[in-house]
Amino acid sequence: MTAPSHRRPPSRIGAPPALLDVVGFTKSFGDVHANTDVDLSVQRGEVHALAGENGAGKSTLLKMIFGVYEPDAGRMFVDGQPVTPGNPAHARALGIGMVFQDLRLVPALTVAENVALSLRTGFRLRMDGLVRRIEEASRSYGLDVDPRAQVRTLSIGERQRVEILKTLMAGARLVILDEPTSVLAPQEVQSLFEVVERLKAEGLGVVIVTHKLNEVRAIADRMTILRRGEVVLNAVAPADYTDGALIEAMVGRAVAPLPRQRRPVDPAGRTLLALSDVRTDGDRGYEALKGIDLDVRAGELVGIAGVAGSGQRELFEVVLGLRPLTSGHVEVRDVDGVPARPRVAAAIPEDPVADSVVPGLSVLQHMVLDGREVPRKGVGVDWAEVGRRTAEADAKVGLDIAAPRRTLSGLSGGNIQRVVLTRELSTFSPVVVAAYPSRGLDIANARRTQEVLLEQRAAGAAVLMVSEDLEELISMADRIVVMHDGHVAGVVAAADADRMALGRLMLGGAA
Amino acid sequence: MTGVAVGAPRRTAALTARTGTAARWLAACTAALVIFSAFILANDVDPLSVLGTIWTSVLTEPRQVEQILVRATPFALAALAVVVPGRAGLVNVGGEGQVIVGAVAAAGAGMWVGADAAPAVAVTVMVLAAVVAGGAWAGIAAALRLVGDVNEAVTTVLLNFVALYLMLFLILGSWRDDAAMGQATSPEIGPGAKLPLLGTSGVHVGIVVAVIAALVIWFAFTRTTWGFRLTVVGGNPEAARRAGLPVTVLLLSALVLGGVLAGLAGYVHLAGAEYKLRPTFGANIGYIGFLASWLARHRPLAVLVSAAAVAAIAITGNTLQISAGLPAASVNILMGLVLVAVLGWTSVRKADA
Amino acid sequence: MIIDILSGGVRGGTSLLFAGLGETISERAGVINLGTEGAMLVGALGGYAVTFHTGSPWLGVLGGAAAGALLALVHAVLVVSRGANQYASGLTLFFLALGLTALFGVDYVSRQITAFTPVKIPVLGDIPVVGPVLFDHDPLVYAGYVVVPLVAWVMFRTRAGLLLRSAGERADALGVNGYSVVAVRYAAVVSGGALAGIGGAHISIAYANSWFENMIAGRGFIAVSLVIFAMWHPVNVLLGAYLFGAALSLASVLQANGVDVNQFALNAIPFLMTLVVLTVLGKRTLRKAPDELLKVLETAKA
Amino acid sequence: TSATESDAGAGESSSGAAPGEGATTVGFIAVGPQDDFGYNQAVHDGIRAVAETHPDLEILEAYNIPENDQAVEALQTMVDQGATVLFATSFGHLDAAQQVAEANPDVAVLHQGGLIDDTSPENLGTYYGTVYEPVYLAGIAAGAATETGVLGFVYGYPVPQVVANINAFTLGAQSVNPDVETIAVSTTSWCDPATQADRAASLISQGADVLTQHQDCTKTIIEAAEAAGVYSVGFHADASELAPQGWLAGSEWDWTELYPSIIDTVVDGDFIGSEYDANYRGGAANGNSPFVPSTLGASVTPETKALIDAAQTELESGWTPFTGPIMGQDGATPVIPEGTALTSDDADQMDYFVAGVTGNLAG
Ligand SMILES: Nc1ncnc2c1ncn2[C@@H]1O[C@H](COP(=O)(O)OP(=O)(O)OP(=O)(O)O)[C@@H](O)[C@H]1O
Ligand SMILES: Nc1ncnc2c1ncn2[C@@H]1O[C@H](COP(=O)(O)OP(=O)(O)OP(=O)(O)O)[C@@H](O)[C@H]1O
Ligand SMILES: [Mg+2]
Ligand SMILES: [Mg+2]
Repeated sequence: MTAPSHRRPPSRIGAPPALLDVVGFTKSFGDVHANTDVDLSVQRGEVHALAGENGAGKSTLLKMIFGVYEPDAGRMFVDGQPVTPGNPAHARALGIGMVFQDLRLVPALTVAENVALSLRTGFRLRMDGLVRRIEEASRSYGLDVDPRAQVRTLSIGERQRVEILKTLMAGARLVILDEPTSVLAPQEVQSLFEVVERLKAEGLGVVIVTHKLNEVRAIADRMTILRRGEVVLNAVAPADYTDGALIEAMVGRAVAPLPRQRRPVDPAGRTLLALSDVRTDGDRGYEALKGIDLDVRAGELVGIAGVAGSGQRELFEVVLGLRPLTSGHVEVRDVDGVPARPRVAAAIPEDPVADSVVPGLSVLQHMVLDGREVPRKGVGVDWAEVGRRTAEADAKVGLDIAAPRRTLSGLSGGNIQRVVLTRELSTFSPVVVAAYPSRGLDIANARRTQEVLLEQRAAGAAVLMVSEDLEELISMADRIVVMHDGHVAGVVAAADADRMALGRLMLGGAA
Repeated sequence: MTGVAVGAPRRTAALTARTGTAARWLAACTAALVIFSAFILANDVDPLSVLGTIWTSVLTEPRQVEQILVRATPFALAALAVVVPGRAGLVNVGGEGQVIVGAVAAAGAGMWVGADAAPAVAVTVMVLAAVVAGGAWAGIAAALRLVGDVNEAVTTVLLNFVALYLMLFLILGSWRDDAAMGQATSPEIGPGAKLPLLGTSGVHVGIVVAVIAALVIWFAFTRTTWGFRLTVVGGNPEAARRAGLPVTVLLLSALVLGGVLAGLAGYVHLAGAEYKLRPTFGANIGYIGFLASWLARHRPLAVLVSAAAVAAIAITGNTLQISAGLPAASVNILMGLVLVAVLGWTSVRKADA
Repeated sequence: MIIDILSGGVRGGTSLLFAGLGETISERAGVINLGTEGAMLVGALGGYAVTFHTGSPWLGVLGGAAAGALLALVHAVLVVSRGANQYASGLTLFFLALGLTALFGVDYVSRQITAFTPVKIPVLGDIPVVGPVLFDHDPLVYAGYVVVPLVAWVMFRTRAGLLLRSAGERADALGVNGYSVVAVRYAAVVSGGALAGIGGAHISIAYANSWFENMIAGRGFIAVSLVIFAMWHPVNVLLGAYLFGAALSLASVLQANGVDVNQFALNAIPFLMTLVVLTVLGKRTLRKAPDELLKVLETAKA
Repeated sequence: TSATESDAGAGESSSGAAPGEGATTVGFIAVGPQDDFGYNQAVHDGIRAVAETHPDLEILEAYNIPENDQAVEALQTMVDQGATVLFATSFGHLDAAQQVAEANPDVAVLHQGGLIDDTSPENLGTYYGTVYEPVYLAGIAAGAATETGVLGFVYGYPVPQVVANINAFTLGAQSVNPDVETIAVSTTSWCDPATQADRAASLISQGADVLTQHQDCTKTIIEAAEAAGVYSVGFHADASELAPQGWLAGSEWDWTELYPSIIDTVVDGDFIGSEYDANYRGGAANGNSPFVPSTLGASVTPETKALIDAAQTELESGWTPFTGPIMGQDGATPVIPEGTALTSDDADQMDYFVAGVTGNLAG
């Protein structure tokens, strides 16, 4: 392991101490070195961007600051005073507030109850008073929320506002936002940034995680870049660096853009995926899809855009036959156009850990869970044959999966994603349904994944893909379908897609 | 359980993990015994002499060991009835009722073929009746689970009581044995239907059935497609669903097979030990089987060991009473404590966040 | 006859009410306790023993609560701290309770106590129908009337309730707000056990006025089922408990009225009724389930 | 019944001695706890009497032994610990007794309450009392005391001895009060106090002003009756202290003479051929009943006492309450025809209620 750091915070003679100084934070989970000797310094009135690839260790660093994890080594100073990162309660007392990547609201409670949870008011919940306080605070920070709404009914953007309001009402002076923009429409990002500007103006410090360079340039005063748990650029001014230089800092090398020259979709091509007036209910009984019509042709890649919770998950589930329809019709066809057996579609699930991983089973055992016939030997599975096929698939897809004997629960998210991608994309499927296919991958593997999907398209598959990254959609898709609140809000040819226009559709406005 | 790296260190790590497990088991069981002794002491009985008596009169006495094996037979089958659904992630707390309906059906079938039926006929018909009835009883819970999403742990418990009243209804009603001088029992099964004893011992062949069942299930779990699929469903039902596995069929088959095994336990207990239904027939076999299954951590072969262990504890109850004047049910303390120790302290687990 | 069934329902349902409320609290925090049967059993003995030694049934109630709480504490340790399977732990505790009460109960089987006696409430008790059904009972029945709104108030109007519900809905939201999920769940499981203990004590010191081995006879399991179809709401628990109490007393009343129904069928009614109600409500109940509990209930999702 | 040629001695016994001869250890099993104010407490009292009369005997006792193969285990464990005389004291222990007797020919096994036949091993005997006789007498007290004419009877399972008791109780009451009705309700358990409380409450609200029972634990019902201000008639044991106001009468077990007497016979090597090696029944007629009337309550009038005494005299002279004609539940069909008097063995097969009993016999 790394030797504990004995460095002090950088002294700035004559200057007041920084709001936050982190020196030499180190943290590992088993074999994974999530943070190695990381420094971070945030001034009052500063917006500090933290960037880095998936798994670079950003969340780990922030959780240590907030006291969720205990660092293996390192020290922390608030207003120049040494503090012991202990638990979130302690961090809150020091004026640190954090909005988590996956948010930490209780969906079954109302906004006001969630706020009450974080404020230390008395034993009795005096809701009316609290509602008034929330309304006041919401006005003064420009964070529009309805205190009486149940969180479950709110959009992700609204939930995020609740989280920010919560930390502010709890008296935060340093607000940590862990990747807040990835689930937001561009307009929502803009209004979030307005809030951030306001906090900055009031002298608060803000740490914001993002790996989108345009966002960094729009909002951050300084930025720190992590790679494989280590700081590669420390508190630099983004303006001093080119995009290419920043990307190289994150990835470790230069990355060429995806080629955009592709054969156009054959207008006479067969429709392999056809949805007409599809309606279905979500898990809690509300209607999640409210009449979707959608056709995808052979050799076409259709991208789905929409803010989280607009029905993308349910759409994929009805296509895969995993969710019963309340009305309408879904047809998945084989290459010859005839309605297909249940599983001709390759599927990259939205949440591979929850939806694909069987803890305790090995990579090899996961490779047969693709819905196709299992090679048999007697009454059992012919594991030798599965092993051969796995080696073949790995060679073909080129995502370099982990050893066949490793158990999946011991793998990182990215490695899990690569196993799933390799399994699903190693053979041709007439229909490919991919949710966030490059999520959790480093840039090289993400690029390879995009290539494989385009290869499937080129081979004549109908590809349906959802991504939170509009750039990815625009660069890969032939058409982009924007979903809002269970409807198709609009369909845009990727060639003339404009981010702001897509964003308006995502939020339910007109293009 | 233990995050082990690939390659060479694997073997040693696995070895340390195993000795570590053994040490934890030893510590857990010792702790249970110590606490149990404290409870006995609180009742003014000398625990050392009690434990001594248990040792000399239960574990070293051949006839008592035979009784332990006889006892262990239905426990093992009832534990397997938990193991199989458990593999699919289902919780079968209904062994109690499934044992009863299995025995009821076997007894009914025995009455149907008549007491003087040829052994082969009687055994075949009774076994069939028992497994069908046990499977069907579990099938009710399975159906409720699949149709209404009702939690099977709860429904199987409730069905236990219904099964008991069903049996009472029969043995106090139309099945009451006229020759039993008014006792609330069914007629004794025919001589040909009784399970033969192994050699000159007092142990009936049911134990062979239990061992074979454990072996078959172990084989099915580790070597068959069905077992693999069941493992997937149990490990992550959503993954199974997305992999196109027939999840409903697998869940149904697992719970029904659990019922079948419990029904078989009922049959074996009827044809090997009790020979007739009585109001207390099979009492606690299902529950103790449930505990034995957890003791074995749902591993089919380990179940044979754990069933013998709980049977030994159960048999000890008599000795406790007779030699120390403690209520027989006191052994449930020991059983409970061992389980508490095993559930809580024999495997490395992360506490809920 | 209807009055008899209803009044029997209230009387016989009171033990289910306390146990059901306790289980509701526990499940609201995300922990199901099949050991409720055991907690009632130790509560029955604890209540009886304390009443015997002190002569005060009120102290007996405390004794029952303490016994139930202690047993539930073991469940909390296993499930919350040690991550053990909730069903296995619950059933284990049931067995532990069977054994403990057999061992420590022998001395109390033939003991006499000054039990709770019915107290007719003046004026209210004289109202036709309502009076005999609701206002001519032992003090613990009346305590039930008070405890339900109290639990509901704590659950929905206080910080303690907020923490409880958060622990059951999204445990990791507690940690980031500086609370300990473990502490909240311990508190919930233990106080749930205490209420189950009071339920058991009601049987031994207010209803049957005796202690006997295994005297709960399945009522704890009914209480657990009850909570599910009460959709984790204290007021529904009250209605459900009285409904089940009525189903239990139905067997008595019909037999005593000479109605020609098979006694075993009558005894199976409460269990069959639970099964039917659970099935009919089915998915509707689960939609109301706390999210963390749902992970436990949906052992394997079909 | 089995062989009477006692001089032939031990039969198949391996040691050549009679079963149980020279016993130094005797074992008892009971189905319930030793102090249940009922059946098992009476067994316990009988065992204490044996301890006094036979101070040199080692006594093994086990309570709460269920009526299934666990009883075999318990008895066998006792044999393994040296017991050569065994008492299985619950009705449902009969099969276990039989099995253990077969497996251990030199052990004398005695079963309380069952009936055996020629096929039973000769080292097995049963003993009991004509239980329904004192119950009939208690019925007289109940019939005389009731004002509503409704008697409540709580029972466990409808086995013949229970049915005979319900009938005898009703017939006794009807002998002084022809219109009396007995409501018989089952708990489907020998002891479930909460259900008992429920049953008692329903009976009382149905107008029953005398409650009696055939349950193993009797306390709950007697206390419920006392609390409700109605009369109670005890069973199994004297529980008059639980109901100082309402106690009328009762019947109780008294094994303190029979147990030592049986043991004496066995130890002397005289078991085979004695009156105990088959179906021994003590009753009013042979003056050796182990089931005797309890003390009458204070409220029983001298007139009623006289009636009870008269009936007792008749019983001693060999009369039985089950003397025909007796009508069945419908009041019209005779269940015991004119001119028929049931023996105690006949009564042990009873599966019908007599006129005046309200209740459902399963089946
Ligand atoms: N609780 C944990 N247990 C084990 N490993 C963990 C844990 N949390 C994070 N890791 C691992 O530590 C590394 C850093 O993860 P971290 O979540 O900090 O990355 P990140 O930069 O926030 O990534 P992302 O952009 O995906 O949010 C990853 O390899 C991750 O798998
Ligand atoms: N608790 C235990 N006591 C004694 N032996 C045990 C115990 N647990 C496991 N064993 C032994 O370990 C071996 C493996 O058990 P088993 O075959 O049940 O596991 P498995 O089915 O291979 O496991 P899995 O279900 O994970 O595939 C058996 O030989 C068994 O005797
Ligand atoms: Mg992160
Ligand atoms: Mg296996």
